[in-house]
Amino acid sequence: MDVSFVLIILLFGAAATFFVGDKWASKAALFFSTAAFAAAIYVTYLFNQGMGVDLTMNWIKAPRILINFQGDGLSLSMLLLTTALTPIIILASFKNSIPKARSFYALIMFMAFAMAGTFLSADGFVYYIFWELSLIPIYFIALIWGSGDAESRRKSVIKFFIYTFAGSIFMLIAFIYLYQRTGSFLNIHLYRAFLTPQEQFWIFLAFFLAYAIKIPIIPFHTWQANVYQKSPTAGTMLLSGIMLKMAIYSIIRWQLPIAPNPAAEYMYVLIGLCIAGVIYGSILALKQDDLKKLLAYSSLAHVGLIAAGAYTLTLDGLRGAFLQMIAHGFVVVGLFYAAEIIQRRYNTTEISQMGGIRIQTPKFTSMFMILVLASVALPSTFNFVGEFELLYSMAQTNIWFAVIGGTTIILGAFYMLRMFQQVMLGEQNAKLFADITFGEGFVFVIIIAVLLFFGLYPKPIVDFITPDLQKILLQINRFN
Amino acid sequence: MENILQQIGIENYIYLSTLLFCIGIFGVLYRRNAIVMFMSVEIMLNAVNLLLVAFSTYHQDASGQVFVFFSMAVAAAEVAVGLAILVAVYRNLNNIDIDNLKNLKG
Amino acid sequence: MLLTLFYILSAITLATAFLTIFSKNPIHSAIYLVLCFFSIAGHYLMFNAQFLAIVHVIVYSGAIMILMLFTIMLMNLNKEDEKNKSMLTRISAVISFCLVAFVLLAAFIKAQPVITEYKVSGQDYQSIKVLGQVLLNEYMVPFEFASVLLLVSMIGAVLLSKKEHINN
Amino acid sequence: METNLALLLLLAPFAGFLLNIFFGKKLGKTVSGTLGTLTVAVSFAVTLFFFLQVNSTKVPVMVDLFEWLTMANFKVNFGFQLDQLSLLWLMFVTGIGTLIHVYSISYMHDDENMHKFFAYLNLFVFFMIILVMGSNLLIMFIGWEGVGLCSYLLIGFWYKNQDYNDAAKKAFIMNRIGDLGFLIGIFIIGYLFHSVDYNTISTAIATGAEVDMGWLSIAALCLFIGACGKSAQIPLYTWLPDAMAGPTPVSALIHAATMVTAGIFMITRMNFLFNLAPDVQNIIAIVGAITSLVAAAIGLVQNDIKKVLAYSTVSQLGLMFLALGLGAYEIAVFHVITHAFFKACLFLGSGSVIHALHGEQDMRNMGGLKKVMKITFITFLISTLAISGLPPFSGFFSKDEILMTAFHHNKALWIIASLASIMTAFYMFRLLYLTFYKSFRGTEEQKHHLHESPSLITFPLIILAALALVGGLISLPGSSWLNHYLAPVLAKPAVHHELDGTAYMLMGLAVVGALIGIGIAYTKYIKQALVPAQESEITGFAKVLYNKFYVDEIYTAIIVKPLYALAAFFRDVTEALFSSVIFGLGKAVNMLSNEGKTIQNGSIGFYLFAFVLGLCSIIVYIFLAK
Repeated sequence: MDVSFVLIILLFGAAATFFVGDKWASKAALFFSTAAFAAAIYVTYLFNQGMGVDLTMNWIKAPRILINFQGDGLSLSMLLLTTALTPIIILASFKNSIPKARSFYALIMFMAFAMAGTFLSADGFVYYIFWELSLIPIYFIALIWGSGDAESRRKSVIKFFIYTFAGSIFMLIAFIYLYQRTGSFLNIHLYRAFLTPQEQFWIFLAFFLAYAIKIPIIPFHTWQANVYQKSPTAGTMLLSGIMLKMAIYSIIRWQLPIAPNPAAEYMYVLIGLCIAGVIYGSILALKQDDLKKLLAYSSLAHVGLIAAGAYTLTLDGLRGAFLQMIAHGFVVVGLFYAAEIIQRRYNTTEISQMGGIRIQTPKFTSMFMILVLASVALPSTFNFVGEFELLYSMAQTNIWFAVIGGTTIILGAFYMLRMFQQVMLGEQNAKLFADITFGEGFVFVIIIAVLLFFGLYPKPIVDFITPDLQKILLQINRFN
Repeated sequence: MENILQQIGIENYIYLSTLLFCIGIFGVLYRRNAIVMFMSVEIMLNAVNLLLVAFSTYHQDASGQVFVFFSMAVAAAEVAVGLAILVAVYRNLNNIDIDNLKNLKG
Repeated sequence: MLLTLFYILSAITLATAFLTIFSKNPIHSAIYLVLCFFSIAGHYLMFNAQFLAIVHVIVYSGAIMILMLFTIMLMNLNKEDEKNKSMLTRISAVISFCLVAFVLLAAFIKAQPVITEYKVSGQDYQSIKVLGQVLLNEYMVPFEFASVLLLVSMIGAVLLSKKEHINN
Repeated sequence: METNLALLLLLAPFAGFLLNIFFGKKLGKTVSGTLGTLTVAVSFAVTLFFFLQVNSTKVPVMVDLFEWLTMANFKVNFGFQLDQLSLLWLMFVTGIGTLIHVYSISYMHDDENMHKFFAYLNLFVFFMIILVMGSNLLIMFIGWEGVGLCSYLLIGFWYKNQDYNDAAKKAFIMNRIGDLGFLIGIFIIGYLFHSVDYNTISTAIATGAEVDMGWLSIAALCLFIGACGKSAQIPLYTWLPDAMAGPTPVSALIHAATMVTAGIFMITRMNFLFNLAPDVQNIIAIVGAITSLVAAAIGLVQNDIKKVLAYSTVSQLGLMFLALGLGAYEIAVFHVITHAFFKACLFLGSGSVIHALHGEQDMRNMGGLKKVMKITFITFLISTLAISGLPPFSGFFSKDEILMTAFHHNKALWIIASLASIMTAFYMFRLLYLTFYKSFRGTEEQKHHLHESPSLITFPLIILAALALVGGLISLPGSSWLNHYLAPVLAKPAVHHELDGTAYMLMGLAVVGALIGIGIAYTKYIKQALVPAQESEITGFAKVLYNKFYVDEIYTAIIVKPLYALAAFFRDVTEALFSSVIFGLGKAVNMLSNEGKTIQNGSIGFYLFAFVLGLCSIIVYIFLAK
């Protein structure tokens, strides 16, 4: 059994979901995504037992392209994140009555497939195909099932599509150039390519454009808030929970090891840009009237910090980036789910129309509160672990990075608590708010359990990813 | 069997075909009558055919001549379809001046 | 002797090709082109490629040119009706002519010959028998495809030139 | 065994939290309250056990549970350290915690969310125990932020009122500013020492490891910023008075006795580090002294009974920081303990008063409660005497030690601290007189309902008053049990003052100062029977004081407002700008393609010409350009 098994389940699940019809689609999707999660766990177990879980197959002879799915600590942890979040996201959409449900759930499954493929592919070309493939389902999800005025939605979704696609093209060019140089798309071969600093600079830049748009790093973020606001919450969750992580994962997996020189040379610029995003996103989040937009900007801030950590080129930074990716994946899905629950009941995401919810719904309030706290990285939540390592790595680079980047814990608390106050607290809202049902609470409980457990005991994940991060670090430092 | 190229030389054939080819190009660009342009294309094709045959002899290999057969087949097909199109065009426009065929411009 | 023959044939070829283009009347063009094709057939004969020469005459002079003449007559194009060409057209045509000639010749001159001496293998390589074997062994699939192509073009030509019934 | 007991000590309040949050509503108010109290009492009992053990064996109890964080150059264990310092803190955290839980059973009985209140209180105690017990800075940081969270939850306990929520939010955010400092300090320490364990660091320093002194000082400064946030020192003190929005037991427990002393605990914990950074110590001393003076000055004119106590707390914390800055850690700890007793008592007493007056907090509407609320009055009086620094009450000893140290160190600091003490005596007695003396100034209806509080409320008051009375015994001048007890955890020997003429003169001066303060209060509020004026009538410097030096307004004007303005600017201008650049790119492509469209002009001649040109260039590139 190898990692491709998970992919096959996801792909098959997508097809099956489509064919069982609208009525059973959500259940089928849930079943197959859970099965994929179970398979991912089993594969991880095998990997931990020391068995190989890689799959290598020839695909095209000239140019030499292999289908090579590689399971190591990094890709498997991201695979687990993807397959764990997919059922949660599907479960989160259960209560909504979705028109054309079978297409909707099939697209979610297909997206999970594409993203998992991106994480697993070791061949640059196949990786690129999966990378672009993941764009297609989210495009349709946002376009067809999104909210708000159709014309403006179409505009922002197309902007998102073209924007990210344009960035990725540069990555493809970089890959083709690398192929010219090395005769292979395989990452281990690309790592070994001895490129001149000049070449590295251009390749780094090409990768950077692709990833900076996807992450996004300012000033490439303009697609984000609108798409988050307008796509259905499941789409937003997919985007913010997993898809952004694809880019950061790719930074660590592809960009840094292949072209480490510019990363070291322009480290201050890169980290500065990322931190600027942190501050910018945080301040923007202070004055948002739309709950989902606010969360989008908070996501911008958090992800900026993760990218900054990755660009410090230290073990702490890379590890922190990984931990925080997982933590942020869960917490952001949880937060958007909370927004979704409010939207279900109040039919709006305008913050000004909320308030006075806490008095009606103690359970929901508690869950939401815990998620807010996790998002502001309260110690003993998983986010703190990640954020601590990230900030520590930045402090090692330059203490001011940590100080300025660290303002996120102040500003984060500021906008999150402000949001919480305006959304939840105050005198009872005139509109009724039914407390969450068991199914809704279940999603929260899973997320919170993950956040708290790994917040107190992150060692399993740390031990799982550290050896492979060290290998990556070895590649990054190969020119010194 | 002797090789004719020993007496004439491959260069001469190259120059001949090049000139013929250029005449074809000139014709295509110079004329506006679609049928004459077709003829120019045929001249170009023949220039190539001639060179193929010359090199077939040069290498003492039949492949060059086989290619000429194929190019003839293609030329025949091309002319058949092309003339059919011209007939259709003529039926609609009552002339075949290619300057009138600009409907596809952007 | 052969060289003289070559020069004569070449002169005919080039001259008729020029006349094809410069004749104002399309019918004259067609006639000159037929002459041109015949001279090229003569070249083929000089190469001792009789079969090819015959096929060439049959296909080009016999089939293609007749088809063209038919079309010209069908359209009543036997009179000069080409408008005055603009200066731009002329200049671009001349430029193209010179440019292509220059570039091609430069490329040929710069090229290194593969074989320095003309060899005579002594083997038969261009008789009908050999060509038939090559065509049906080595080039079997392209040969079949050529036939398919011809079939398709035939159908296409018929369809295209068929008169459409606009009001059904 | 020790591990299990330590876990029991830690997890008992957490169990209380879980039970209360999940089943509190079903259990009913009394059961829920009792449960909450009992769990803390269990912690107290275990603490007592450890306290006695460590006091006799002198060997700290170390508990390592598991590896928590893994960094490239150091690891952080989830471990606990029960030594003299942490046990001392635990003693009064759980002890006073238990008393305040008892008090709350009665005080909060009318609140519909009482089970939540107890849950939060238990959670607070849990985090406070983590803070105190942790064996390294990061575990302390868990507790540090955890108590901040509980403080947030409890200040905003009456969440329907958005002002209270604002206060809660403000407290959390201001604390977070300090927390960032703390975190940076931890980073630097981790970087310098490859560890954040107290023991490892202190050993490294004791054995003279090579460390960059400059970075060390910066680390100490950062930690101090953290302490500033938590312990409400200038410039981060403004949240504490606002935090009085929470229920009174919360103010007593969190914002007087325990949480706000976390900063002092941390600096004492890291005393070996601060000893190496004399500059930072000077800063601490100056900040502490100025805070105590400023807060006391503001306290002079406040009319809200809890606000007065809040500013008094800030002022007293300032004194403690002064002591820390002077290197007299044991004295600071001493004052923390005595302050915990009398300030908790004062807050609970004020709570009793507020309870009796059904939520009235303005002293102008009180008065004459002496007759009705005898126990409250007596305990309040004892605590007021203690905080004013009159012998033989506990506050006298601790405050006097601080003043004496300051005197030996720097006369200016001594003058500032003494002034603050005089002011303290004045405003505390002003509070006492306005509340309990003369006749009642409230409405008739309130007067009708006046009553002494039930025994569950008075019982903690009595105990705390008793402790405030005798608390000074633990560190009498000359023969100090506390100094002796704390010696193992302090890197420097305790400051020792000879009981000579100077010492007695200073004591005398302090007492005289306090008496002057009391005297002024007596003349104003008993003899002349003045009642503080309405807001509109306050003028001059008093108005500045009444408005707390306009610090809140200044902060709003220079930080909050610009931040919002920036946010609006980003939202409306920069975002549009970024967007327009991107759209501009799109438009540029569009324009280019519009231009390029004209190339496709439909003229076959032109196409062919282009084709020929292209062909030529290809040939040139392939065959000729080499």
